[in-house]
Amino acid sequence: MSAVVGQGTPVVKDPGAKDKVETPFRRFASEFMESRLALGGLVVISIIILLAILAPFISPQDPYDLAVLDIMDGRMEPGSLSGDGSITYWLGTDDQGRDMLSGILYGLRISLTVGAGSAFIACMVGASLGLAAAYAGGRTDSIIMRIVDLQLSFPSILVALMILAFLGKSITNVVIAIVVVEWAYYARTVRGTALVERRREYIEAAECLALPRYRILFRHLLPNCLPPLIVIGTMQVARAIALEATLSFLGLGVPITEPSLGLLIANGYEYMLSGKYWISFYPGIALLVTIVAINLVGDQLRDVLNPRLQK
Amino acid sequence: MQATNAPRSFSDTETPMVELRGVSRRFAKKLDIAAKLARRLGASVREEIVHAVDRVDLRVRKGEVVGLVGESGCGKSTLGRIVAGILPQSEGEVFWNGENVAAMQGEAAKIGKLRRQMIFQDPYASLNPRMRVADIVGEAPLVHGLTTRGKFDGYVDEQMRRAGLDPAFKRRYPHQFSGGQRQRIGIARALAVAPEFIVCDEAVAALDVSIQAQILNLFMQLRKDLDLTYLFISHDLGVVEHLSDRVVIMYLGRVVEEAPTERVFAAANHPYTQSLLNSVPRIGNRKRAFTTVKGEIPSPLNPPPGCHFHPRCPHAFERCRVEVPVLREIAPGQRSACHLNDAA
Amino acid sequence: QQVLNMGVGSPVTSLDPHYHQLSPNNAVSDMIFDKLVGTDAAARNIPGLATEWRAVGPTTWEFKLRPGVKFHNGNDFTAEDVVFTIQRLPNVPNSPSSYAAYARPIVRMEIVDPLTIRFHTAAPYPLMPMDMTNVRILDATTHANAATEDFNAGRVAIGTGPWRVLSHRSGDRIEFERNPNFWGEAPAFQRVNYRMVTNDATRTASLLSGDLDFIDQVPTSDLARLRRDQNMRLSETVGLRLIFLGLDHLRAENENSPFITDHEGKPLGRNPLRDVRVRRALSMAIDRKAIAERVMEGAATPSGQFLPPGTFSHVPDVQAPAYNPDMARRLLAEAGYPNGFRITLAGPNDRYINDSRIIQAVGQMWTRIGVRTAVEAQTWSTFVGRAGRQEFSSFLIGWGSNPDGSHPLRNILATVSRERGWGASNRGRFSNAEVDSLLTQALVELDEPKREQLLIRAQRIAAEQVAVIPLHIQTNIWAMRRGLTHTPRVDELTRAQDVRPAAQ
Amino acid sequence: MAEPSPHSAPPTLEVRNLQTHFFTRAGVVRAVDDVSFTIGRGKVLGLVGESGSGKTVTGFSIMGLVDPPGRIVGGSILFQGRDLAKLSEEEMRHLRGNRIAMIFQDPMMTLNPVLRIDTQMIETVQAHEKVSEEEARGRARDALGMVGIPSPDERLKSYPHQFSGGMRQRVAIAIALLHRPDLIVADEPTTALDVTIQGQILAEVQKLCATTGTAMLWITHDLSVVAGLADDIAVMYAGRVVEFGDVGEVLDAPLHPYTHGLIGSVPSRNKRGEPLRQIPGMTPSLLKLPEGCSFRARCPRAQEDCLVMPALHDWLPGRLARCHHPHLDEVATA
Amino acid sequence: MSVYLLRRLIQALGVVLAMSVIVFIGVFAIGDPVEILISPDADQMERERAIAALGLDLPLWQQYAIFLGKAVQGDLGRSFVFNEPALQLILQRMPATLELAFAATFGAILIGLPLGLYAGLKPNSVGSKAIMAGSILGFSLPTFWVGLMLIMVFAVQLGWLPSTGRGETVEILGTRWSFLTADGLSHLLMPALNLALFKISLVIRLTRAGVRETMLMDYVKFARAKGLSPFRVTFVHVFKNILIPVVTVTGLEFGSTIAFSVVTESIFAWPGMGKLIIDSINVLDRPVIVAYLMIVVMMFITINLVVDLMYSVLDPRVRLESK
Ligand SMILES: Nc1ncnc2c1ncn2[C@@H]1O[C@H](COP(=O)(O)OP(=O)(O)OP(=O)(O)O)[C@@H](O)[C@H]1O
Ligand SMILES: Nc1ncnc2c1ncn2[C@@H]1O[C@H](COP(=O)(O)OP(=O)(O)OP(=O)(O)O)[C@@H](O)[C@H]1O
Ligand SMILES: [Mg+2]
Ligand SMILES: [Mg+2]
Repeated sequence: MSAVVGQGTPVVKDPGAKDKVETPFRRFASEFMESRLALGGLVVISIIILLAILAPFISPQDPYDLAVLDIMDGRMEPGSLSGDGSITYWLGTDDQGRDMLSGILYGLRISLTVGAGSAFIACMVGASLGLAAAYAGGRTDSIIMRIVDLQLSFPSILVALMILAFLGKSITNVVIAIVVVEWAYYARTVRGTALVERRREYIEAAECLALPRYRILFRHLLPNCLPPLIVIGTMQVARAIALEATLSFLGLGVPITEPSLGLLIANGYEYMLSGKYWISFYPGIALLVTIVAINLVGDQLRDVLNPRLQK
Repeated sequence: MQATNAPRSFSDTETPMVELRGVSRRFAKKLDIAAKLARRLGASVREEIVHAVDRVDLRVRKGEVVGLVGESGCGKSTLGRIVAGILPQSEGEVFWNGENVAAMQGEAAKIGKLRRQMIFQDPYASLNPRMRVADIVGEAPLVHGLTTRGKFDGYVDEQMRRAGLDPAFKRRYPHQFSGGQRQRIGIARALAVAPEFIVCDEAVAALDVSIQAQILNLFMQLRKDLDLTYLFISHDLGVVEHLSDRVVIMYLGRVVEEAPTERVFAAANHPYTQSLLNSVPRIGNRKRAFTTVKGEIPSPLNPPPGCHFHPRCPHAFERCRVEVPVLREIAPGQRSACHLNDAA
Repeated sequence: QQVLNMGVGSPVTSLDPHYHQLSPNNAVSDMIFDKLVGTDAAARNIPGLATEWRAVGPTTWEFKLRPGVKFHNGNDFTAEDVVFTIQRLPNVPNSPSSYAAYARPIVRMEIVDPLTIRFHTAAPYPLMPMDMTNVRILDATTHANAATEDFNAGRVAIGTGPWRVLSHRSGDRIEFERNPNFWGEAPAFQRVNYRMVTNDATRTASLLSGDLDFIDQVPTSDLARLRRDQNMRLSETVGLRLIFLGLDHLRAENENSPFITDHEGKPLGRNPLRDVRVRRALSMAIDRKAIAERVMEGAATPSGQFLPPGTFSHVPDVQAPAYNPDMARRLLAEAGYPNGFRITLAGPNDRYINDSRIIQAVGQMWTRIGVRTAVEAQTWSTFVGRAGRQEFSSFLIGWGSNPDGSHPLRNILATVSRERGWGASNRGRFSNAEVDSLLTQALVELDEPKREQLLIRAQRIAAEQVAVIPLHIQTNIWAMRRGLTHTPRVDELTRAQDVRPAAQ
Repeated sequence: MAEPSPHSAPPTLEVRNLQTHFFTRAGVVRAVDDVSFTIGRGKVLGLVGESGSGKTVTGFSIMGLVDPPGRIVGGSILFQGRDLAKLSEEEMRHLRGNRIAMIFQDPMMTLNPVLRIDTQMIETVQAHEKVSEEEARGRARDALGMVGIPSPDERLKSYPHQFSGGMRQRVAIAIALLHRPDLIVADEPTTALDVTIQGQILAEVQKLCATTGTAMLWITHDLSVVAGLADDIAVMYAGRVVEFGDVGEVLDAPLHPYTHGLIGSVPSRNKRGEPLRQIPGMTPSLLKLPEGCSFRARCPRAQEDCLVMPALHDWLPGRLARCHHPHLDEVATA
Repeated sequence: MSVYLLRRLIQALGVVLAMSVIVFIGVFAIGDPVEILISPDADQMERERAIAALGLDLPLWQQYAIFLGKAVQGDLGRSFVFNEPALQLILQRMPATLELAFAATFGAILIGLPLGLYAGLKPNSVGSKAIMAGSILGFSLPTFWVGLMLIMVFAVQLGWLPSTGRGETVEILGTRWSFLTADGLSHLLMPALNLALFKISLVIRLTRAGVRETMLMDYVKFARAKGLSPFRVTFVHVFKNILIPVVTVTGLEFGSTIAFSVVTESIFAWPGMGKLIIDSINVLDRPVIVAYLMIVVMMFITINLVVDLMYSVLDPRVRLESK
């Protein structure tokens, strides 16, 4: 077997071949950057995530520690000084005398954890099942898809309500409830994409090369099902955060001692009429900014990753 | 390099490299409970069966290039996939070097499968867009132990060079290549597992004429260098004529004619082959009046009875409507499935 | 003004006055029906359909009925109707919380004449008049076969009360019309639109926007604003509902209480709550005034017992425990917990006014004396079941008493006993022999002053023993637009007859 | 491109130095950069070239259907003497589908899937003529008949998905014929079809051109189709017409090295079993075209002077080529 | 078609059955209704009587069997709280919710479609950027928060609209509807808007995406090549194609609109099924919860079926047999 290449098959040379390797990620990143709004969203999300991670170090108060709260400091206006003069409540306090700024920073932590955590787990569960359904086909497929139908044929908020009523309140339970509600979206999306992708010739090529099945599934099929997954993933993070807020509002969210943004809003909401706007206004702004930023990013991702709009 | 690939002669006695015996492939949409129930209640539902490939016999000898021609949906790709071992047949047997593929076990089965490779039509869809060229080409050899991590780079380089690609490109992704280059990557990928037999499914149909020539030349070069055998699927008669030793013509899942290339182009026997040859525009034919085959290609869902071609055949007679013609030898190396041959 | 638009915070679930013991239902029943014995705004018994009553023997109560009373449909009210009503009480199908208990002591009814009836009991039964304040009288002919649905549909929502039902849209509103033939003081409005607006903030908003003239259960967060508003009036009174903390008395001294650990999270090996010093310390550590002022925004009165001053069997010398954290720490040290311990305080978050806020405030205060408190609030539906199964070490709960010390004593402080029917809501399983014996005596004592003394003694013991930690008694608050007045009721009932145009 | 003689009518279409560029973020794509050709009345011009050479964009430029970020930046498109590039959108709209019609490549995509065939045909009639619906329907029926669709009355009521690809393409052709246009731009209308069906369509088109006198711009990359169908041929490379002339002459003796290579690489032009003649390299990116002749890098005849872009020059009567070193020698031998 | 309907029917039966089991077990697990329903001073005897009266003394499977047996006859049990058939209770409140959901859905289409069309046709204009930014806001704002803000602004501050509740109703065919009276409409406006906000954003996005995708299609270009007026191209060729996803998605979303009315109804004191279910969950009124969920499931199934049928009307390519 000689590797001689005859002159009939010249080696194709392309000037500038070696300088830069355009990875799919890099290409995607540069397309993503084209929208300034989305870039802004990304920056805002990064800041928010940073704030949430650093909350214990930058917030003036540990809002979960009952020992440092004092109800005598309750419902103070923004900018007031605490009763013992130790801190200034820049965004005021809630009814427990909790510094709103600290509350919001920690609340972000919880909201983001719930949002990202539930989206991630739901994605793992849903994607695996969807992939399995698409690849295995037949009975496996129809069983999984019937469960998905069942799940989707049921209003999410009611399912979450039921689950939380059953499990009781805790961050974990909220995550579980949201996962139960949302995994089906991922499963359906992944299956849809995987069904298309698995008919593509590169999968056949991989089969022709007698590659092991798991390899085809996870190295060839899965990565190509990722774009829609990423898109709904980001959107679902935003949705999960909003859903958690709504559940908290309905009295079935996270525990009161570890308030998420939603719970802070729900708490302060009762004070809206009496003019103590800050208790729910600032958390509301934080929630809004977070969700809007995530949605902006998700939106651009949708455009960039949409094969039909790709140039 | 002016070596001519003069048509070779083959003796019928040697074991063919690939042999299909009575191979069929059906795609059926099964009835579910509801449909069965509805049928019991008198609704007119039936299982929809596509006979993509219908009792095909085919032999490809070592070193031969067999062209497979036919119109869209006639089952060329399905047949190609069965030969390449990607798709199981519904009926019939496939032999690899005289051994029944279904009976092969373990390592032998895997090696047998690796020896038969496929090159695909769509240069864009046939490469995993999320893998680098080096991985696309080198993954299978690595997995199957044809190379090692240490020798990986050198191995990949060699495959790429052989397919006419600059190994400097190997860290790139498929989208950074043109169609012709992609097709070369696909070829390098197939060559990397040291195949003996290659199914080319419309491998040049999506390419520009000038690039098409490059790839066709590469195929011929490789054939000579590596002693490869090809099943060359195409709807472009010009390409098939140029490349193959023997041509097989399919119509709606069945082989209708099979003959050495010159014979097909000089003395086609089956009316379908004849009209096919007539419809093909030729660069040599200036300003001529196009002749036409009447009618549309029927749906493979409910093909016409008897000879599938009879509704479009200018010579059809009663028998064609009821009886399926068998593929019979009508001249040395030429077989055709037409009742006219009996009448004559 | 001819029409009164009222907004109430709890949904009325049924117009059948004997189906479900529930304050909102009782309030509406009070508008449609009458009882033999009525109650005034301070929950004192006043003549209703009976003009007078007395115990004519140790086991016989006699009620004289009001003459000339007619049902909305014109039927006359007679002793027959009373008999019918008492007989119906245990026979309302599917009732989850029935009025049967009020019929149980009566072993026989005797119609002396159409306007006189006697109830015979097996043992002396001093609570008969109070029981009769809960029984709305139906018409023997109209209601003979009436089902709850018939009441709900308004077809047989027919009583002797000041209002007749015009229409009822379940969960939304009930429309009433003045009963022109009412025997008592004539209602002030021609029509009443009784709407259920369960969301607190929207209820206030509707009042502010003028859609409603009158609302109940004013959220404490809106009090400040409403007090300031020239166009709004508030009506308030100290109620009968005590908010208190239940404590785990079930686990023995050497057992672990489920939610109490040392500071490392390891079990203590004993139940500190069985030590009265610890209970006292926990009680003293609470700044009730701060809670009443800051959390409740003034809508509560700190209390050391179940009943407010001025009610029958209120214990005059038991005050709300004073806030004394130093003393509390000392007591803890004495009891052997100089560094305190960890505890979880549970509570509902959707049941009582500011319930979840109160437990957080208590948590702050306990933590300050070294009892590190975690707070767990959950929905009532989950909470109440767990509390009933004694799953908590300490929990917040409330109790709306009848104005008689025997009521809280019997249900919360008495030793749980199936035979006697005691301790129905004794979720901490407090048990004290002396309290039990005093209560036993009081329940058969027909002499009111004597009975009151027995009850006071029993309650004093419970307070000294810190059976529960009382926090405060809620203030009942209603709000209305300028131009209306309302007689606030201690029993929390929101009734249209209590609202009148203000005197100019 | 024979100079039109002064007393004859102007050719149906004369494209001169057409330039259509796309202003993308990555840069200016010179999709069409100097295209010139002429189509006489009733003639068929075959426009050939590789993928991406600008054939489709040329077609759309003529139709005035270049979408942003594309724009016609230079040259003129003289249709019966009027410069289409200068017409307003409204004027252009009146010509489109009326005097100039277009047929697209993919028959599966050109008909609106949610509208019935009759709707799509009648609206075309009514867009340009005030006729009653009944009359329009009659015209539609006739047009379907003309392209050989059996029982057109029934077929009018169908939806596109009920047709096979070949039938759909015939409907598209029928729509193009509704107003008996003077020019039809056909963008690879048979590429997606099977050989036998392509044969049917080509036969019908031939017949129609002969009977109606419509001029036709037939865009394709298949030289053999052009050979059989067209009168003249224009070869495009990288946005430019590199050769123009009579079909027979060009195919027999191409002037431009690219045309030469292209024809050479057609398998049936080669001896069986022998390596095909091939053009090395690949088409350059339109974003960064090399200076001078864009075929230079792949051209066996390239020399120093090719660094200067050659003009489209008529080397022989009616034979134009954009090359400094055309294959004039072979013309002589042919 | 008949096969298709049959298949859907079988599927629906399966779903409903599976759902009933899940719901029954789920509701059972949430908590003990007796604890909540019974008066706190009820003694042990009274408690046992109540448990028996409500049929809660039987093992779960028996309760389920009884439920199923009755359900087949159209009896979904009696509410513990209202002592009325749960089905009747829900049906009584359904018109209010349906009215709200329909108003929200139609509002969303009426507002969202033109905005989305504009944004899709002129993707780079300032207006359409503003629309898209607005639609992200619509996606992001929590319903409950918007609801209160609406009340604060339009009822409390401006006094333009009534703050809560349902307005005057008119009886048609035995059910009461409020959208036919001026008072009813004024009450409907805010809750409907609140509920519609999310859908408006959704419709805008769907429409815009649809327009952008459709505009790239060959058949649109072909329509232009035929010389059609821009108006006809947009409103016949493009519009009819984007209508398909818009109708499908809004149709499918109709179910979730009904579900989400839980929040809106409790804020606006709207006497619909959403408020009923929240109240019922709070007091563990099991029969109502179960019945509600069963009805919602059936409604979803019906809606999905209707959407599919509509889809096949709008899109001739979809033949139901081949699904
Ligand atoms: N996975 C499948 N499921 C159902 N039907 C199939 C499947 N694969 C192929 N078919 C059907 O089998 C028939 C033959 O298909 P095949 O792809 O082999 O044709 P082909 O000759 O390669 O056509 P083309 O020239 O279009 O590639 C077609 O009618 C096709 O619809
Ligand atoms: N909207 C656009 N934006 C940017 N570049 C474009 C656009 N449309 C076309 N082009 C570029 O214009 C060039 C010519 O395209 P055109 O479609 O005319 O080629 P073609 O000759 O018709 O090719 P094919 O044979 O593939 O149809 C291509 O390089 C293409 O990338
Ligand atoms: Mg194929
Ligand atoms: Mg093109």
